[in-house]
Amino acid sequence: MNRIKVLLENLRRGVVTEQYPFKPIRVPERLRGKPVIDPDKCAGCGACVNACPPNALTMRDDKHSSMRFIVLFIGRCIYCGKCEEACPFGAIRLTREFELAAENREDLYQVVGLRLYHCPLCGEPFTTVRLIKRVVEALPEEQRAAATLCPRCRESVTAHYRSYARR
Amino acid sequence: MVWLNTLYGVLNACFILLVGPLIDGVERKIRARLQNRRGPSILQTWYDLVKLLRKPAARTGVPSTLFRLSVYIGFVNLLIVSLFIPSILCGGMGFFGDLILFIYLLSSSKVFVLIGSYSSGSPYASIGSTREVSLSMASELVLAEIIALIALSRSSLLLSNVFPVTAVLRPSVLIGLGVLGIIVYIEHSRLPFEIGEAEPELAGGYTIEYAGRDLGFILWSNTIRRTLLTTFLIDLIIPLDVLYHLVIYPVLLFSIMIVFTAIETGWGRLRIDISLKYVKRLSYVMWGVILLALIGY
Amino acid sequence: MRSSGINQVRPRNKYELMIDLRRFGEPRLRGKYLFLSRIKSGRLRDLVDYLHWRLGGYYSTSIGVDERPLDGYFHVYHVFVLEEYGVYVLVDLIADPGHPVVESITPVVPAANWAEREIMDFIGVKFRGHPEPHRLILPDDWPENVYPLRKDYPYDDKLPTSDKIAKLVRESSPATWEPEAPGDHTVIPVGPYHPALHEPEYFELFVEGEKIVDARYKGFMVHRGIEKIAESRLSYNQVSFIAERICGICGFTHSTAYCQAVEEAAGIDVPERAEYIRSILLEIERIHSHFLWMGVAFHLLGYDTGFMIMWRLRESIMDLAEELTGSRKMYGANIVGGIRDKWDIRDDKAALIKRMLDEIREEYLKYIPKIISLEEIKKRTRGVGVLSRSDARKYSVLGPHARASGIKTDVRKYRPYAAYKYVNVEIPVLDDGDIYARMIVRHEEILASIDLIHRLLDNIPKTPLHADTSYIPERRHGIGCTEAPRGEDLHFVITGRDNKLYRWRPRAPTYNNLLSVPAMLRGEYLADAPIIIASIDPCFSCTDHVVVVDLRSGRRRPLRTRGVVGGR
Amino acid sequence: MKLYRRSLWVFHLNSGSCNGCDIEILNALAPRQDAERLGVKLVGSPRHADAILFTGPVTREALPSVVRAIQAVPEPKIVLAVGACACGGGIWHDSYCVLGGIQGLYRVLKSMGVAPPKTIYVPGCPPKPEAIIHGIMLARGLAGQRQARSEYFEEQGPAVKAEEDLHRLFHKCFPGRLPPKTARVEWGVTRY
Repeated sequence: MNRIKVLLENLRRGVVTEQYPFKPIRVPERLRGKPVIDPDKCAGCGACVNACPPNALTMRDDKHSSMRFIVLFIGRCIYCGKCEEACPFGAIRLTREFELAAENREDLYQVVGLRLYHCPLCGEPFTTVRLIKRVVEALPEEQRAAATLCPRCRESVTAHYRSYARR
Repeated sequence: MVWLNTLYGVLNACFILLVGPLIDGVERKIRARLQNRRGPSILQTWYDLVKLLRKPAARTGVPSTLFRLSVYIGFVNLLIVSLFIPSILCGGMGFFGDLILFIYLLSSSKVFVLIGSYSSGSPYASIGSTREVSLSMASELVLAEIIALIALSRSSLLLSNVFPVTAVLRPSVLIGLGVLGIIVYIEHSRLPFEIGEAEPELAGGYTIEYAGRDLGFILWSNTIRRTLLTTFLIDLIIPLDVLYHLVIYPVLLFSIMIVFTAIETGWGRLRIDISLKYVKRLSYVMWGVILLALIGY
Repeated sequence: MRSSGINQVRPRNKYELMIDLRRFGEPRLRGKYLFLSRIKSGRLRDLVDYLHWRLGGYYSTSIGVDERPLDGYFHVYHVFVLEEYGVYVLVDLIADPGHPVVESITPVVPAANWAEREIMDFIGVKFRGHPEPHRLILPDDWPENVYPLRKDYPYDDKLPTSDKIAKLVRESSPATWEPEAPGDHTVIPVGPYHPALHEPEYFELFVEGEKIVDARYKGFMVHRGIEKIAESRLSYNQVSFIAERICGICGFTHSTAYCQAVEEAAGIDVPERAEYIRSILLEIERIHSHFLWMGVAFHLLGYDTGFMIMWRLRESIMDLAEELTGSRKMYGANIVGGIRDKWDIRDDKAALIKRMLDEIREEYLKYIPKIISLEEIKKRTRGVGVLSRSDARKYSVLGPHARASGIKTDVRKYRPYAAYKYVNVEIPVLDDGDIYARMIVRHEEILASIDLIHRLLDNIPKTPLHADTSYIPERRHGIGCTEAPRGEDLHFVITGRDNKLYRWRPRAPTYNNLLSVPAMLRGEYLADAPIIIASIDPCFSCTDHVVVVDLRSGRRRPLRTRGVVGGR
Repeated sequence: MKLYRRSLWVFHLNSGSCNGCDIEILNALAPRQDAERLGVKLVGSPRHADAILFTGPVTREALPSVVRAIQAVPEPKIVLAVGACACGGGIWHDSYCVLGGIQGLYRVLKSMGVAPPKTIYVPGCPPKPEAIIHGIMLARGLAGQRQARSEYFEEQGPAVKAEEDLHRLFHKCFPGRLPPKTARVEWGVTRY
């Protein structure tokens, strides 16, 4: 009789099926869904790229067009949220979006292209204009100029000036 | 009268062809509801069938003619049965000895598919069909015994004469009907006796190598087979009367199938040896019942 | 064997043990780890015999490490767990890079067979006296003398797969679909794609009619090179995510074991609150895993209604996990030193957990007694797939599988970690050793876990969530153990520089449990094979970077892919 | 595809996945999501299938069986690459022992002269059962695609001006007296 009791218990509970594709489901507050880069906030520093375990976030500098590309491939993302933690500008965050199916692999990419900044001394591109601008704005007046140099030049310039000071 | 019977037969066959998958759809809905699911539309089995029939059969690598033809032979066998079994209309292309032909065609339809599947050489298919054959051989023996009992009780081998067997209310007939109910259930290959396909064990068992259209016909045959068996059971119970068949028959057909589904939902799968034991026991019971009928009860 | 006065006395504690082991080599004790290096020549097998068969310890696993960049040698560590003394004994063998050969311990401890072969595959250290020195894990078309876990091998080297394709074209005719049958038996392949397994694994069953004569397991389909990626590309905190992806069912227990191993190595004290949260999530994972197993078991028994009920109940657990961690399955909460900030369980969440768990328990208890008393469920589980206590010892099975065979074992109780130090863990033990017993053990564990979560939530302290991990010393060894839903899960690490691991070796419980499957299958019905295989709750993806096979002793043959399997 | 509007039978093909996606696929058939109501059925034989739910990063060892199983599915077929591993190789994408998801598999298929079938990508690690259902509906043309490629390229004008401003700032503070030009250096993390 247990056989019947189980079925009766089931009938008492009724249908639990959701209406999903026709009606949206309840999504929990914390759901870690699709990561989205806010291109206005992103400065192209690459912190997220370093933090990303599966290399879903990659970075490429193109000297020809003088652009830095931050490429987010959602198809490889494991939704760990490391990028969100790493981003100093709060530019990348995980949304609650989960319906990411796409017919085309290309649809799974988000590309953010930012202008490269060239060192005023050596002329080499080493980071983005936006990042340097933000760094400069955040620094006290007297340190600003040094921040506009690439690390290598900054080192040699400081060494140069130190040698002046010693003289 | 011959042409009228032919017309009746054809109409009956059409009815069986159409209603088989529909009943399966209803069953799926019921099963889903018993498992707290919403379940597919009751036309779902029809949708599946239409899709399968539209797909090419893709018989790559399984070139045997037997493999290809057996499905259709089985299907045609069932079609012939549905021509002379009274279902929605109480008439059909009856002839002497059709009672024997009924059981012969019914079992051969299955055996053909199983042989065809066996010829594919896939190990799952061979195990699935071996299991299915051993079970259906056992259960068809019981079916034959029941038919012998019926023929004995109504002293005829003509289907139109033996229906309904309830006209002679003897203990032996009543027990026989009860056993027939169980055998119909087993022949439906429902859980716990669904061991030939056994999805989790044999990946579809005897159907494993069939695809597209072939598979569609196998599934269609299975639903028709189920419906025919149930129809036979009902024919033995209700009077051979136009009104009864037009009204009571469909109601009974659906309710029997629904009851069977509900039973099935509550069961797990038995192992082949345990299932065979059950069926053998039924067979012994039937021998007793035939003896009972012979001495006049 | 020589005998002396010291030999007769059993050491009473780890210090005495250390002195005792001086007979064999140079012991060095550091916390829980007793390193034994410079083994005196010819004494290795005596030592292993002593540790494994006489001191009440057991062989756990072996790890091969390419330490040529550090000290110029290959190292092989055999790990023995001595619960009585509270130590892990690490027998440290050194192999010269020019002639990398060490003595095999497999003749003494058969359980080491596969671990040693794995080292032969990956590091290229040969084992003298190994009974079957054949390739184990790497694919058939892998070139000789290329050892992926050597430090000079790049992790992202993609060897061309051309051989494989050629073979495919050759074998694409269906005539070779079936493996040859050995002798008179029919061979039934279970897998690689079999609805019972849901993972690409491959068992071959030799049957006579419906009876199974013998079974053979062939795996390695899920070898993904986890260890190499972790050692090459990822930083300490990134590895916990790849560890989680060792297994999609019990991932969190892997990441916890990994973090514990690094914390052990670096001497980091995890704050109490983080320990509690880890334990709570681990128990949630255990409940979901057991529900999942129950559902699958019922499905394999043909009782789909049971499957649907179990998975419906499990859905609430998944909701709970999603609510707490943001993902149904990959919790992503662990970092070395504690728990990530966002994964804190606040009071409102605690109330939610309690409420939901109570609902689940109530409903679960309504169903389960009725379901397990069903006739066909009983008939097909009672007395089927029996593993006796002695066999269980022989194969050294773990987790619920061992507990169903009457062995009292549970890392949570006997080597407590995380918050299990602060609460009492009840472990159900049954003696029958059949599938039914395994089902009951898991049933009891679901209820025990729900209770445990309640107690953990009541006592959760207010401390920070993670410790400072800015300094992780180099070249430290650590072992992290957790009780996964399937049994003891052991992770071994050696720390490295540049925020990276030097070596990481996870060992999943299915590794040991799989050994017992062929023994359980012999003489059973073919129809019962899926449920018997599933009754150990196999998790092939866990096991497969390191895989175990049991072949009947004496059978020596390299493993091949399906299609060319010969006789015995 | 019109043929599969009302009915779609799927075969689950695991090429070395961690189980997460596989369990979520089963989950899509459990009472809560009940994919059967949408005409989806999980079948045990690839010959019965219309679509393949493909999971895992394709390990070298599983490759032959995977190729065989894919070829056993009759045309027309749809492949749903479920999960991060299948879509892009996941966290193991560059390991020595995997082919890097379905793209790697298609490269092998192409070299064998087989055209890759229609493919739907369902990202997630693992994707929620609802996401899988959404993918299935998308494959059958019953649901719209939500995900779209997004691109942003910073405008040249303001950026160049800002750069010039910064350079001016530098030259204002360090007028003349600069060290000789340093050697060309590569700076910045460059990862593919």
